[in-house]
Amino acid sequence: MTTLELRNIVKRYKTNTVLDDLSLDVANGETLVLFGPSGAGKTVLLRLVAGVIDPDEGKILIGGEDMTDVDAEHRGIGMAFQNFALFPHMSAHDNIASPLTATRSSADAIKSGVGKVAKLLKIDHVLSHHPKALSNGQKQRTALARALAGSPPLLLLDDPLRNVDAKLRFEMRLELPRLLASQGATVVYVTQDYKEAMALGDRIAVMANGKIRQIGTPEEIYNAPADIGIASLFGDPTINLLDVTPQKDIEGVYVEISKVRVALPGMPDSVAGQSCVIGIRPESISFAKDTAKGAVPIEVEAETPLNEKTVTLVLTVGKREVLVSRPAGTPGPVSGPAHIVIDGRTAFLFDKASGALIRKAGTAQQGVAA
Amino acid sequence: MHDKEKDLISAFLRGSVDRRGLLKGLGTMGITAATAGTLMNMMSTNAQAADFDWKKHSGKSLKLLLNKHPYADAMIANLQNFKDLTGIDVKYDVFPEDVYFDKVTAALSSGSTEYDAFMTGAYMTWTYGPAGWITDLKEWINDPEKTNPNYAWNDFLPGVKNSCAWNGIPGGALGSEDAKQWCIPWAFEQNNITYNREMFDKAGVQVPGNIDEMIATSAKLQKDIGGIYGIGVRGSRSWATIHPGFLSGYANFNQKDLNVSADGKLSAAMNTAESKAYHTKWVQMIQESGPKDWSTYTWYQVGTDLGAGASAMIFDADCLGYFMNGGDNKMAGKLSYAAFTANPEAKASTPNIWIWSLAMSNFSKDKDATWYFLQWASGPEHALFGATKMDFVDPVRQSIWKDEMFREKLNKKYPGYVEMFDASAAGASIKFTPQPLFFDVTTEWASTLQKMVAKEVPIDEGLDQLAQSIDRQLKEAGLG
Amino acid sequence: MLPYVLSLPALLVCIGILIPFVTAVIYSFQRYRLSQPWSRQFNWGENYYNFLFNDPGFWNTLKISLLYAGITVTLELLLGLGIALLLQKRSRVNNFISIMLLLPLMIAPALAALMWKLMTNPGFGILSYLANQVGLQNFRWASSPDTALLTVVLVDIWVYTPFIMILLLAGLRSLPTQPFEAAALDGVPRTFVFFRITLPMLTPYILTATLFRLLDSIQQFDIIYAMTQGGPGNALTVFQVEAYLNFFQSTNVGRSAALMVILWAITYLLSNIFIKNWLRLRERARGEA
Amino acid sequence: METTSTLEKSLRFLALSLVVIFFMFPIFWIFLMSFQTNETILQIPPSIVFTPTLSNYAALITGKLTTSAGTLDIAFMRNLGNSVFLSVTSVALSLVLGVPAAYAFARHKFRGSEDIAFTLLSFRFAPPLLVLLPLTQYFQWLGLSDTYFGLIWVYQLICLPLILWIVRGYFEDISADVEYAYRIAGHSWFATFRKIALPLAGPGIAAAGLLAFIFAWNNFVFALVLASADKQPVTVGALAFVTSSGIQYGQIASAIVLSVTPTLALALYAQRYLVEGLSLGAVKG
Repeated sequence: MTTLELRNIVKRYKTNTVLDDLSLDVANGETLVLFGPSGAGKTVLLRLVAGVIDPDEGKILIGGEDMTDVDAEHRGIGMAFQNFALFPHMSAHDNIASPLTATRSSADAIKSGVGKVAKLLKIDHVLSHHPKALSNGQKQRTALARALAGSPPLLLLDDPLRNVDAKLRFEMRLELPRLLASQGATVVYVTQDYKEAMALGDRIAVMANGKIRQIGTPEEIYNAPADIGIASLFGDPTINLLDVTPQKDIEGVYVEISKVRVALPGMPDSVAGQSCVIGIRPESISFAKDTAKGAVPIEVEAETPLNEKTVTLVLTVGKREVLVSRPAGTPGPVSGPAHIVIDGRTAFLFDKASGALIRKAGTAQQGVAA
Repeated sequence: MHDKEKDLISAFLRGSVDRRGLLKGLGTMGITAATAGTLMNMMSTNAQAADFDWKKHSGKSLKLLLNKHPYADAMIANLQNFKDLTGIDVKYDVFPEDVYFDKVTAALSSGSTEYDAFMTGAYMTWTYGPAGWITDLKEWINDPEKTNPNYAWNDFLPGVKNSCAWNGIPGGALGSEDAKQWCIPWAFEQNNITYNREMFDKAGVQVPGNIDEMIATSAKLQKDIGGIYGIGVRGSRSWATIHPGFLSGYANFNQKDLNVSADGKLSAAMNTAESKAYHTKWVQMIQESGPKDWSTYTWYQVGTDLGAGASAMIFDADCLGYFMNGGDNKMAGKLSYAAFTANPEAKASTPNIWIWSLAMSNFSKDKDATWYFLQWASGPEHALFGATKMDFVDPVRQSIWKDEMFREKLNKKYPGYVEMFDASAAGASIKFTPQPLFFDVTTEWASTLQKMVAKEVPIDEGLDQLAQSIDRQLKEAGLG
Repeated sequence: MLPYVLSLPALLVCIGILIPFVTAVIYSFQRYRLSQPWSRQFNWGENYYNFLFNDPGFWNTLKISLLYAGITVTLELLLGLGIALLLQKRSRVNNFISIMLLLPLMIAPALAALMWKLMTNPGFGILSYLANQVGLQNFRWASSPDTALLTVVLVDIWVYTPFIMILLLAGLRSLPTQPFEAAALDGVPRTFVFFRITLPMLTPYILTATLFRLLDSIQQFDIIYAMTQGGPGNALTVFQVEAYLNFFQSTNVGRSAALMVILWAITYLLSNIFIKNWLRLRERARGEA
Repeated sequence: METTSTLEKSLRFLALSLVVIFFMFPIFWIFLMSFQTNETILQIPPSIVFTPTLSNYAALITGKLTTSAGTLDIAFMRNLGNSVFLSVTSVALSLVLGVPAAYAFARHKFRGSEDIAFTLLSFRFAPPLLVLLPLTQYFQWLGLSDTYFGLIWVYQLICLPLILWIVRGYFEDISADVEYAYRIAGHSWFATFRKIALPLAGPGIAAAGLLAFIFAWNNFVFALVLASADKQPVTVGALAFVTSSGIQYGQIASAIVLSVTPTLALALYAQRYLVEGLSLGAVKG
């Protein structure tokens, strides 16, 4: 276990700034997920920490020690790559053993070390195979085993589940937290899959364009996305975003959707008249009778079952598309006109121009909006 | 060695017994000619040692640059005698003829001190001399301290000797008073006819007496024999095409390559009416009876074809014909030789010659010792050894040509060779004008001939263009 | 630091060669004939000036050199690609044939040319004999101005096509199989597959092979000199033949050096274009991967 | 792949046969000539019927050549030995120098790396003749003329760029992550180069080495100009059969056969690398 601190890291490729004055702290034993779209700079950040590329500016501290100019092999790091990066000319055993051979461990120590981690990852029966002869899942496990074999205090996992099939990914997503916990290492985990991020991360750092947009626990990020971009990255199906202009009356701030009033309790009065985007999670919308309070008339367009949910695409009167989600098995309209009710309490308002979240009055500043 | 034999050979070397007598005498003692040769060499070494301090440079070491050639082989075979005689150690590098002169140019132009002496042709000294790469040997030849009394410089054929001497002035006459002796002739080649006796008999033709007869005879041979061509001459895009038969015939019409004006300026001379007439005939001859792929022909193809019976005669180096009459050549023993006079009005043939010679590198670390080697290698004893025991044709010393054993050897196996030599030796010399652009002029000349034979350009026009281009280059080089 | 350390030894070795190169460039600006050492002097690029305005031979040399390189490289590329496609399938026989096809490359070009000269001799030559049998009675091979270029090109093709073949064969065999399987499943016509999938993927290989061939071909000497010495007439006086004759025979160092500096400039230009494209293509291929 | 029709199969077979005939016939003919004397080689018309003789090989191996002008000593076997020595050492040195440099260019895009790489290549297209005259002079001063060391140095002109540029392609094709993974596992830069990069680029290095070997083997102008007779390669040695008294085709043919044998053996041995090995890269993007 160790800590990781990044101080004002800048990395440029030619004129392109990939990491822009980025700072980050990872606590002892914490699993931090770096989440963001491709090109956000996650992988570059990970490689900077690993020491295979050097930052243009800034410092990298591991366990409080400045490691910026220390070579990769002396940083005490384990890393698993998205493409596995197995050594094609070595057997799985030798692949996994590579961190142990580096420390000149005895042959017995190597053998038992490899055996232990291989057993943990259930690949002890394919240790003599070369990567070519391994299935994708076995490759992925070998890569993980290699990263774990040296019991590194800091573990960097670069989207290790990206290149495996859905079933395997599902299995691993369940298995990984236990595995990581058993290692007791500090982990930085990169992914593009929000569910993975939610499932694995003690905290999630959301990256875009070389900056961290928001950092916080999974709940904080889900419930208070710092901007429209983050809001739409988390959640499946994705959040509904509609252009609105909030109004204000004595009951408080509200917006009108299809001429129906949707109250937004807790919103500051100042937003009235401002161009905004409202974000409504599909699960915050439910079908209702036309008589229900705040019922919005819609036309049901299509319905898709999605695992444990059923997602319905509906059109408002103004032909705006809205997704509605309900637990699978609950009844709902299949086609034709119907009505929905929107829960304004869980809706977000974003400033249209900047995309930033408009916070409810009195709520504490949560996380960091960089 | 028995004393009797010793006495006999000593007597021969003193000149009191002639060669025939020597051979007879040795024969009655049961000694074969081969042994006789060895004996004679040992004796002559002794004789040389008697009147001259051959050991003066004992313990020194020399290195030679040699062409892969029978002459070099003959010298190497006899080299132990030199080492014994002088106590000088001699090393040598032999390079294939195809690349030999490239090697020489590379070695000399870099000022390499590696080689003390090397084989060369006289034409090449027109570059090497002015470039300062080789030494004028006159000073050594004329110094009795350094040259043994038996060397007999005057024994060299004058035409050949003079062809190796030039005053270094572009256009200057070869062998003039102020000429420098750039190299010592070793053996030379006259360009004459070698022909296939069988084919000539079969076609019922005589050896041609002039260029017109040569055209007619070649054509008749080609027609009557079938499957062969009439006459072999070189045709590659190189100076080598110009200097053998072609220039020999050309000179016979008193034509020159370049004119030298009174103020020493050079200009092209190959576009005269006579020259054009000669070119016309030459080109006609190749078109009618030359090798089909003439334009790629150099010495070895000309020779190979004659030896393999693919051609009826050649107008080329006599020694090429000489070599084709032996070995595993199909036509070995069927070849004869004749001098050729291209001009019906000329009295005798005027062969241009190629001279294999020895030159001393200016970068030699010990020129006196090198001269010891040169005078030995070009001396009368080695010349006789080479001529009688090895294939040193054509020897450059008059005394060798008077040698009975040598003449007999030639007459037995090479019918007409001695007569051919006697008929043309007087007129044999280098017919080119010595000047530094020798290779530019001859290469372009050969290229023009190729165009004429391929009918790409008419003779008149081609020669005018050639003259014009050469004049331009001469001017550019500050010679014209 | 490290990369400099790694490439430095290689660089130093080559810089040793750069010094004579610079010396030669200086020569090219001199009036410099070894046989007239007294007239040696700096001449303000007169050698180059003469090429441009005084010397019809130079333009011929330029034309022939480019023509020769263009023809040989194009034909060798097409032929080499064709053979590589024929041998693409992995099998013992194909592997063996591809190695045996390298044989012409292993014979020194100068010696190979000597053998071709014999084989095309009108009397003893097997090729002339065979040509005769098929009715080419008067085919004169390298000795006629009409066919000299063709013949020398033929020998060049014989010697160097294997070089291109082996590079392209390796390239073809390393292409990923999926696109081809997919195309085959979809029933895409094979000419379309070839031009739209195979060729574009093979392009980096083609560029490298072509570059090395082009550089060698425009500098061809051995084959041409051994076959025809630049003749007949001036049919094959390419740069290297001219420069060689100027240097070793005429010992006109200035002109020889100037000729080769121009040759060097041409090759520099050509390879620059090629390498720019090569890098671009590599990058693009990397981006797609 | 789709099934091929009989017609296509026969067309392919025909095309391949033509290719093999075109490229192999001259080789076959040279091979036959190597067992003949000039007498049977120089027949009109040429004939395939002859009594084979081993005299050419005997002459080459014993060093005694009989011509119409007597017996010549030849140093063919020595030339052959020189060729082997020069080519092997030059390629070895090129590999030692070129492979790390190729790795540097492939892995580290440092300032000016492309320019340096291009400069190194440009030596390949400097006409050898251009540098030869000054080189002979400098070698003279440096005492490098007529040394194997000097020759091997100059041979780098042939071998180094070829190796550099082909091997570079292979290194670039190795995923950088594989090497990173090894370093992160705790291995030094050099261990990574040795244990990961070198083995993975091995086939490419072998193939580039073989091509460089062939080009070094075929060169002769450098040794000719810069060294004395005892250091000449087989390419110069074989020209000795173009003698002033005629050309010995039989011996040239057998010299070719002998001189090709080591290279062919090497190529057959490295066959897997040559036709498969290049497949990892050479030029791959």
